[in-house]
Amino acid sequence: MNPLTDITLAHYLGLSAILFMIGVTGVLIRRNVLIIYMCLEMMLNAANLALVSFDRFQDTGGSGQILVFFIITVAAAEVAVGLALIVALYRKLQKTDIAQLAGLKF
Amino acid sequence: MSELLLICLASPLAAVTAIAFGAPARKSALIAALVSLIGTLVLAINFDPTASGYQFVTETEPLALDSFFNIQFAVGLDGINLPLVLLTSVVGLAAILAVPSRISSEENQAGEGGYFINLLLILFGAMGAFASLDLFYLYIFHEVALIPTFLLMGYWGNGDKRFSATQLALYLMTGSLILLGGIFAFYFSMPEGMQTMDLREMEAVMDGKAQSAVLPLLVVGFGILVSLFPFHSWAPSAYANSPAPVAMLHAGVLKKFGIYGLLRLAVPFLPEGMESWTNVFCVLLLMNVLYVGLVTIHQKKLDFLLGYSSVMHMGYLFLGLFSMKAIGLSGVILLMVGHGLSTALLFGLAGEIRDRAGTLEFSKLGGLATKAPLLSFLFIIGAMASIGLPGLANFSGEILIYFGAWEAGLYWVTAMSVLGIVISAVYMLRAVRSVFYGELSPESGRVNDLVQWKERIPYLILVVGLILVGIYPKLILKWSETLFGA
Amino acid sequence: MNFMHIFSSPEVILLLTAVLILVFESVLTKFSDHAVRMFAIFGALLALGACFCPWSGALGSIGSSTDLIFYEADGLAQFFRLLFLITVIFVLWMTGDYQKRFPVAGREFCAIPLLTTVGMILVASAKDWTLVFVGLEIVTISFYVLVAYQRNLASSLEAGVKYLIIGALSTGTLVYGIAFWFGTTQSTQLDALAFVMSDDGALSTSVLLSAALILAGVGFKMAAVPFHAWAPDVYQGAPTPVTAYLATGSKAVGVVLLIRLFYLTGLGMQELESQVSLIIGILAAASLLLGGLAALPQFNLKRVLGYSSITHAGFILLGLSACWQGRELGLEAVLIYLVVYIPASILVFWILSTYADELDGGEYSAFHGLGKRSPLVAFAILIGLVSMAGIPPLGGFIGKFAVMAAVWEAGSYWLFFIGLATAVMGIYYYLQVVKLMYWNEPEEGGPTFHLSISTKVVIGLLSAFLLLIGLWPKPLEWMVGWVLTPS
Amino acid sequence: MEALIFWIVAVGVTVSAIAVVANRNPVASALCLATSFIFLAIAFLSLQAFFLAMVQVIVYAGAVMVLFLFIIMLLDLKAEEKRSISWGKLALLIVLLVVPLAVFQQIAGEVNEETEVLSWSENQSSLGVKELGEALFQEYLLPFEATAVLLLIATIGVVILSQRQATPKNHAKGSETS
Amino acid sequence: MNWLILLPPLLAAIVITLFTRPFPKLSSYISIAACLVSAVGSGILLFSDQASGMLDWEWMNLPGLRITIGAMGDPLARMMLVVVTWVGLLIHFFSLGYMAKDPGKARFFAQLSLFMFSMIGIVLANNLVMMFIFWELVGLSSYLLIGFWFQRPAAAEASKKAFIVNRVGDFGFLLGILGVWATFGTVDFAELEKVISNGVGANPITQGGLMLMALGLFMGCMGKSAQFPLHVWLPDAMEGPTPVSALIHAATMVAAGVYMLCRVFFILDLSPAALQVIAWIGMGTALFAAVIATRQNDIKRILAYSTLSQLGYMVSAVGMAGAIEHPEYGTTAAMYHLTTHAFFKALLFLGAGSVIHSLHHEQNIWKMGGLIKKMPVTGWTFVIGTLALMGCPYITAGFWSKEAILAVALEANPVLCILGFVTALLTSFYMTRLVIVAFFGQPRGDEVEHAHESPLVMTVPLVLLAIPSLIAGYLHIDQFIAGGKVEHHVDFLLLGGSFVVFAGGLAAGWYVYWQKNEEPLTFGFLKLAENKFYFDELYAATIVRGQDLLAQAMAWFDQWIIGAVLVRGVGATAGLLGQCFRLFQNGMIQTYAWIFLLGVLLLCLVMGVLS
Repeated sequence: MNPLTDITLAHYLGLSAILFMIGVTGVLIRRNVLIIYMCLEMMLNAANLALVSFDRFQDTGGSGQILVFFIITVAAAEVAVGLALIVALYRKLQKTDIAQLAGLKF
Repeated sequence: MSELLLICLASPLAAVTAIAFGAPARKSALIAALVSLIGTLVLAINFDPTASGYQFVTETEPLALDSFFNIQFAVGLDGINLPLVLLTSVVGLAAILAVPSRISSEENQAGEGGYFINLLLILFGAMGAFASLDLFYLYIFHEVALIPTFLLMGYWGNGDKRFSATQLALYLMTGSLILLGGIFAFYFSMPEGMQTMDLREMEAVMDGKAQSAVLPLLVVGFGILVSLFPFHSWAPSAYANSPAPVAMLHAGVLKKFGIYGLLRLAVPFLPEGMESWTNVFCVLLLMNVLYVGLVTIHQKKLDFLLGYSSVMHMGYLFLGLFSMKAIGLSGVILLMVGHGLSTALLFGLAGEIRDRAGTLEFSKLGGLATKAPLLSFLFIIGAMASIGLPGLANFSGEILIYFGAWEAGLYWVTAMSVLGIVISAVYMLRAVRSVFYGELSPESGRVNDLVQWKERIPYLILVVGLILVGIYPKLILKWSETLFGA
Repeated sequence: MNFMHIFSSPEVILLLTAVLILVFESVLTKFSDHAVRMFAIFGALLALGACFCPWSGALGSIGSSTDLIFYEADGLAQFFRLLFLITVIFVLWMTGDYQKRFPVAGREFCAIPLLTTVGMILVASAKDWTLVFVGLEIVTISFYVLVAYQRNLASSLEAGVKYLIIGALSTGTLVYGIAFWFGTTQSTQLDALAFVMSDDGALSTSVLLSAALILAGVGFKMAAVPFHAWAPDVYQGAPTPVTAYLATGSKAVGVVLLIRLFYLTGLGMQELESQVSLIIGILAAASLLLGGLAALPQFNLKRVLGYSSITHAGFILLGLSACWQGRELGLEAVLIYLVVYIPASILVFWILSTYADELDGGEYSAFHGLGKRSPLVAFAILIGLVSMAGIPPLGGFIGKFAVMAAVWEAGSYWLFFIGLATAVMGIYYYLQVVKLMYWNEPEEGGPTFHLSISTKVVIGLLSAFLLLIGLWPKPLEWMVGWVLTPS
Repeated sequence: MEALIFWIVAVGVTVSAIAVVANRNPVASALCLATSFIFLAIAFLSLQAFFLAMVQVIVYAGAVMVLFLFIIMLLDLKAEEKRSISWGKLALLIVLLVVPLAVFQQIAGEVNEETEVLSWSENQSSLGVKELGEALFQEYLLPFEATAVLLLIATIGVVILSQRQATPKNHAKGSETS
Repeated sequence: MNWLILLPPLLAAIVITLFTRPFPKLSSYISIAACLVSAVGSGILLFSDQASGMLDWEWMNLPGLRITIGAMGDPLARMMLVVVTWVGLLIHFFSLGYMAKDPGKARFFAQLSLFMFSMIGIVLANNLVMMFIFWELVGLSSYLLIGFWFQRPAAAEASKKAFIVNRVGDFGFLLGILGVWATFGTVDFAELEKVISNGVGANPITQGGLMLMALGLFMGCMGKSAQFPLHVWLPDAMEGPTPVSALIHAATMVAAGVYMLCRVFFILDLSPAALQVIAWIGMGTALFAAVIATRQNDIKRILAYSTLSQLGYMVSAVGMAGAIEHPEYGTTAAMYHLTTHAFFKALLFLGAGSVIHSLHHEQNIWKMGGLIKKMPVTGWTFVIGTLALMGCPYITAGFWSKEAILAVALEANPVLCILGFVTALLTSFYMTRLVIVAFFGQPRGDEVEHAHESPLVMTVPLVLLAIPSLIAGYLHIDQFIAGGKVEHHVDFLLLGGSFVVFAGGLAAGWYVYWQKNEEPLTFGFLKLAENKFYFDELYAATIVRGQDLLAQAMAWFDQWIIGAVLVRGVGATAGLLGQCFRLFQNGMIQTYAWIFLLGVLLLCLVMGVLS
C-alpha cells in the first residue's frame, strides 16, 4: 500500500490532527482575541473533518454527517455570541489583546 | 424511662431554641442544665447494674439500604457511658453557672445569648456523643460541639485566643477525620454480613491482622482528640486561652470522648490489635506522662500549667486502656470522671482568679490564700485531686489503672508512669506555692473571695462530686461491674 | 406522539415561559421586573410539578426513531432535573435583589436561566451525542451571555471573555473527543460503546484518546483540575447569581454527563472503567489539593468559593473514582454530595448577591463583626460555610461522609487521606470568614442590612434543610434508592 | 485522482491554517481562515459529503468569515506588534505538538486495519440533502429542535451583549414601574 | 469499734471546716473532743480482746482485687493506736495554749483532726492499699500543717518540699504494693500472711524481684520516716507550728514508716538482702543525723535531727531482725523504741514549743540561756525528756528501748552495733549541749529576760508526757507488742557500753559547753556537719536543677519543635504551597489555555494512550 497514492482514513485523520494542532498553537501563541477565536473555530473544523472521514470510511448510516451538521450550527451560534462579547469588551476597554486583560487574578 | 434520656439530651437544644427566640439566656440555660442533671440522676438511680446490655434505649427505624451503613439514631446507657453522661450534666451545670463576670455584665446583654447558645450546644454535643449507640451519631454529636467551642474560644478567650481556637479547630477536625477513616476501616474490616454501625450488634469477629490494621487509625484519631503525644500541642494553649466554662466543658468532658470511643470500640472488638500495638502506644503514653509532665513543670502561667497537666493525665487513661484488664478499665472509667470533675474545678477557679487579678502569671501572683481563703481551699482540693490524693475521685481511678497495667505485665511502663505521681506533685505544688502561698502580691490583692453563693455553687458541686466518688467509688464501679466480668 | 404531553413536559414549559417573557418584554412593558421574575419562577415551579407527571419524559417520543434512543427520563435524569429546577428557582429568586442594585440587567436576565435549564435537563436525559452536545452548548453559550451580563463592569466582561475562550477550547476538545468516540463506536448513541467494548475487550487508542478528551470537556464544566483555571476569575467577576448558577447547576451538568458516559452506560466495560476510575482519582486528587491550597491565602469570599468549588469538584470526582466493579456507594455518595452541596452554596451566594454592596463583593474587610451587625445574615453564612466545610451536624458532612466511605470501601486509601487534608484546609479557609464575622468588632458606620421577607424565608428554608438533613440523613437514603433503582 | 485531490487539500488546508496563526494582520488571518475553510469543503467533497461541503462554504466561509471580517473592520484592529519569543513556551509547545503525533501514529495503525482505501468508484451510500433532511426531521428531530433553543439563546445573547451601554437606571429607584 | 476510733477526728475536721470556722474556741473544743473519743476508744481497745467489733467496709471489689477499709486488731496496732491517740490528745491540749492567739486557730484544729484521722487510719489499716490511702492522707495533712503559716516563704517551701519528697517515697511504696499484689494475689495483710506461710505465691518471682519489691515498700518508709537519702524534708518541716512538729514530725507520722515496716516484716523477711540494705540505711541515717545534730543551733532543728537519728535506730532494728534468731525481737525492739520515743520526743518538742512560745518565736539556743529559772516546769520536764533520749540508765524509758535495739544489733552485726553505740554517744553529747546552752548558764538576750512560764494548759501535758518517758520501760510494752514472746536477758557488755556512752557524752558536753556563750568548737569537719553535709545544696544542684533543666529543655522542644516546627510548620507549608499555586492564576487567558492543554496532554499520557 503506497501511502502517497492510496488514501486511507488515516490520511484524513492526520490532516484533521494537523489542523487541530495548528489551532491549538494559535490559541497558545496569539494574543489578539479575535485570532484566538478563529483558531478555536479551526479546531472545531478539524473535528468536523475527522467525523466526516470516519463517516465515509465506516458503515455508520450517515449519523456522523448529521453530527457535523449540528456542530456547524452550534459553532455558528457560538461565533455570533463570542464576537458580540468581544465587541462589548472592546467598547468598554478598547482592548483586544488578552495579555492586557488580567484584572482578575491570583 | 427511656424518654427521660431523650429529654435530658434535648433540653439543651430546647434552651438553644428558646434563647434564639428571645428567652432570657441565663435562666433558660440554667433550667436546661438542671433538667439534664436531674434527669440523669433519676436515670442513674433507676439504672439496673445487674442487667446486661443497654438500658433506656430509644431508637429509630433502621434504614432500608444496606449499602449505606444502616445508620440509625439510637441512644441508651450502660455502665460505661452512664458515668460520663452524669459527668457531662454535672460539669455542664457548673460551667453554665460559672459565667465569667465580663460576660454576665450589664453592658453585654446581647452577647450573653450567643454565649449561652454556644455553651449549651457544647453540652448537647457531649451528652449526645456519650449517649449515642450508633457510630455515626456518636461521631456527629462530638463534632456538634466543635464550632461552638471554636467561636467561644476566639471571642471570649484570652491571650492568643484566635490562634489557639483556630489550631484547636483544625487539629480536632484532622483528628476527627482520621477517626472517620478508622471507623470506615473498622466497619469494612468486619466480615460481610456482620458489618454494622450499631454498638449493640457488634461482635468481636475480626481477625487479628485486620485488627492490627484498624487499630492505629482509631487510636491516632481518638488520640488526637485526647491529646495523645505527639498530637497534644493544641490542648494547652486552647485551654489556657479559652474562657473558663469552655475549658471546663472541653477539658473536663468533651476530651473524654476519645477515651470513651476506644473503650467502646478498640477494647472489646480489637483486643488482638491492642495487643500488637501495645509497645508503640505505651511509648507514646509514657511520653504523655513523663515528657509532658516535665513540660508542665516548666510552665510560668497557671492556665498553661493546668492545660499541660490535663494533657499529662491522658497518659494514665491510655495506660488503663492498654492494660485491657477489668481493673484497669474500671480505673479508666473512674479516672475519666475524676479528671473531668477536678479539671473543671481547676479551670473554673483559675478563670475566677484571672477575672479578678487580670493575670495568671506565677511571678505576679502570690499569697492568695490570705485574701481569698475559700477560693484557695477549693483550688487546693482540686489540685490535690489532680495529683491523685486519696479521698478524691482521681485516686481511685489512678490506682486501679496501675493495678490493671501491672496485672497486664506492663511492669516498666507502669513503673515509669507511677513516676508521674511525683512529677504531678512537683508542678501542682509549685503552682499552689506560687499562687496561694507566700506574701500577698499587688495583683493578688485585687482578688476577692467567692462571696456570693451563685459564685460558689458551681465549684461546690464539683467538689462534692469529687469527694463522693473518691470516698465511694463503688457508686460508679457498680454500674460497670458486669461489663468487664473477669 | 401526544402533543399535550409534549407541551406539558418540563423542558417545553421552561421554554414557553422564557419565550413568553421575551415576548411580553418587548410588547407589554408595563409589568414590573418583580412580576416578570415571579412569572419566571412560576414557570420553573410549573416545570418542577411537571417532572412528576407520568408523561414527563414525553420528549423521548419526538422523532420517529427506529432504533435510536435520544431521550429517556430515567431515575438519574429525574433526579438531576429536579436538582436543576430547584437550583434555577433559587437563582431566579436571588436575581431579584441583585437586580435592584444593578438595574442595567434587563428582564432577559430572567429568561436566560430558564433556557439554560432546558439545556441542562436535556443533557441529563440525553442518550445520544447529538442531544448531549446541543444541550451542553445551550448551557455553555448561555453562560457566556450570563457571565458577561454586566457589560458596564470591566470585571464582568473580563470574566466573560475568559469563560468564552476557555469554554470554546473545551468545546473544541470535547468535539474532537466525540469524533473519536464516534469513530470507535460508529454510532452517536452513548451506550454504543458498551456494545463495542463487550465485543472485544481490548482498549483501542482512539477510545482512550476520546475518553481523555471528553473528560477534559466535562472537567471544564465541573471546574476540575487541570481544567479549572477559569473558575476563580470567572466566579469573582461574574454577577453573583450567575456565579451561584455556575457553582451549582453548571457543575452538576458535568457530573451527570460523567455518570452517564462512564458509569451507567459503561457498567460492564470493566477495562475502561478501571482506567477511567484511576484517571478520575488523579483528577480528584489534583483538584482537591490545588483548590484547597490555593484557597488558603485568599481575601475575597467569591474567589474563595471559586477555589473551593474546585475542591468540591474534587470531592465529587473522588466519589466517582470509587465506583468501579459494580460498587454503587460512590455513585450514591456523589448524588448525596450534590444534594447537600448545592443548598449550602446557594445559601452563601444568596447572601453575597443580596448584599453585594454591603459586603463589598465578598471582600473580607466587609465581614468584620457581621455577627453583631446582622446576626441572621451572619448565621446564614455560618451555616452555609460550615456545611460546605463538612463539619457535622450540617448536611455537608453527610456528603463528605458518604464520599469518604466510598473511597475507603474502594480501597483508595491515598485518596482518602488527600480528601482528609483538603477537608482540613477547607475548614481553615471557611472558618476564616466565620472568625471575621464573630470575633471582630464591627466598624463604625458600616452599612445596615435590610432583611427582606424572601431573604428570611430562604435563610430559614435552606438552613433548616442543612441542619435537618445532617442530623437525619434518612431522606437522602430514600432518594438515592429511588434514583438508582432501575425502572 | 483521489490522492491528488487529497494532497492538494492537505497542503492547502495546512498552509492556510499556518498562515492564520502566523499572520500579524487580522484581516489577512481572516482571509486565510476562509481559504482553509474552502479547502476543507473540498475535502468534504472528496469524502462524498456533498451537502456538508455546501454548508461548510455557506456557513463558515460565508457567514462566519464575514462576521469576523466585519468585526475586525468595526473594531479597526491594527496588526499585532512583534514580540520576542519565549523559548520555554516554545519548547513546551513542541512537546505539546509532538506527543499527539505519536498518538496519531498509533491510531492510524489501528484504523487502517479495519478500513479500506478511499475510492470514489465504490458506491458509497452517501447522504444526500434528502436523506439528511429526513434524518434531521424524523430521527434527529429532538436534537434539531433543541438547536432552536440554542439559536434563541444566541440571538438573545447577541442582542444583550451588543446593546449600547444601557443607561443605568437610578440606583435609589429600585424596581422600575414604567 | 474501729469506726468509733477512726471517724470522730474526720467528723471534727468536717464540722470545723464547714460550720464552726468563725468560732475558733468552739472549733478547738470540737477537735479535742473528737480526739478524746478516739483516745478513749483506743484505750478500751487496748485492753479488750483483739479484733472484736472490727467492721470492714468494702471500698472496691473487682476481679482479683478487693480493697476494704477495715481494721487490724493485733497488739502492734493496738499499742500504736494508744500511742498515737494519747500523745495526740496531749498535744491537742498543748496547742490550745500554743495557738491561742493565732488567727488561724480553727483551721489549725481542723487540720490537726484531719491528721489524727489519717494517722489512725494508717494504724488500723488491714491491707496495703488502705495503708497507702492513709499514708497519702497523712502526707497531705503534714503538708497543710507545715505550711500552716503559708505567708512565710520558708514555710511554704518547706511544706512543698515535704510533700514532694514523700511522694518520691510513695512512688516506691506503690510499686512495692503492686509487686506484692501481683506476686501473692492479695493486698490484705491477713491473707498475705496466710499465703506466705503456706509458701505459695500466686505468681513465681525471683529473689531479685522480691528484693525490689521489699525495697519498694521500704522506699515508702524512707520517705515518711525521713531515712537517708530522703531525709532532707524533715528538718525543714520544723517551719510548722511546734505542736505539729511534736505530733507529726516526732511522735507519730514519721514513725509510721517504722510501723509499716513492722507490719509488712513478713514480706520483707523473704529477702535478706533487702533487710541488709534497710539495716545499713537505718543505722547510717542514725549516725549521720546525730553528727549533724551536734552542730545545729536551732532548738527545733536539733530535735529534728535527733528524731532522724532515732528513727534510723528503729529502721535499722527492723532491718537487723532478719539476721537474728528470733526476728520478732527486732521488730519488737523497733516498736518499743518507737513507743518510748513518741513520749519523750513529744515531750521535748512540746518543751521546745513552750520555750519558743514564751520567747516570741526565738529558736536559736545561743540566744537563750538560764531558762530553767524562768520556766521551771518546762525546764525540768525538758531535762527528763533529754535524759530519756540520752538513755539514762534504768530511770528512763529510752534506756530500755535503746538497749533492746542494741541487743538486736549485737546479735546481728557487730559493726552495726558499734555504730549504734557511737550514735548513742553523740546523742548524749548533743542533748547535753542543748540543755546546757539553752536552759543553764546566763540569759542571753532581752527575750530571755522577759520569759515566763507557759500557762497550765501547756505545762500539764508536759508533765503528763514526762511520766511515761520515765516509767514506760517498766510497763512491758515490748511484751505486749510481741504477744509475750520476748525474753529479757541482761548482757553486761551492752549495759556497760550504754553506761559509758551515756556518761561519756554527758561529760564531754558538760566540759565543752558549760558556761559558754558561743560555739567553742570550730574545726573543719564540724563545718561540714553544720551545713548538714551540704545535702540540700547537693540536691538543689543535681536533682532539682537537673529536673528544671530537663523541664526547660522539654518545654523548649515542645514549644519550638512540636508546636512550631511540626504543627505550625505544616500550616505554613500549606500556606506557602497555596501561594505558589496561586501564582499560576495570573489572570492571563493564555496561561489558562496552557494549563488546560497541558492537562489534556497529561491526561492522555496517564490514561495510557501511548501504550
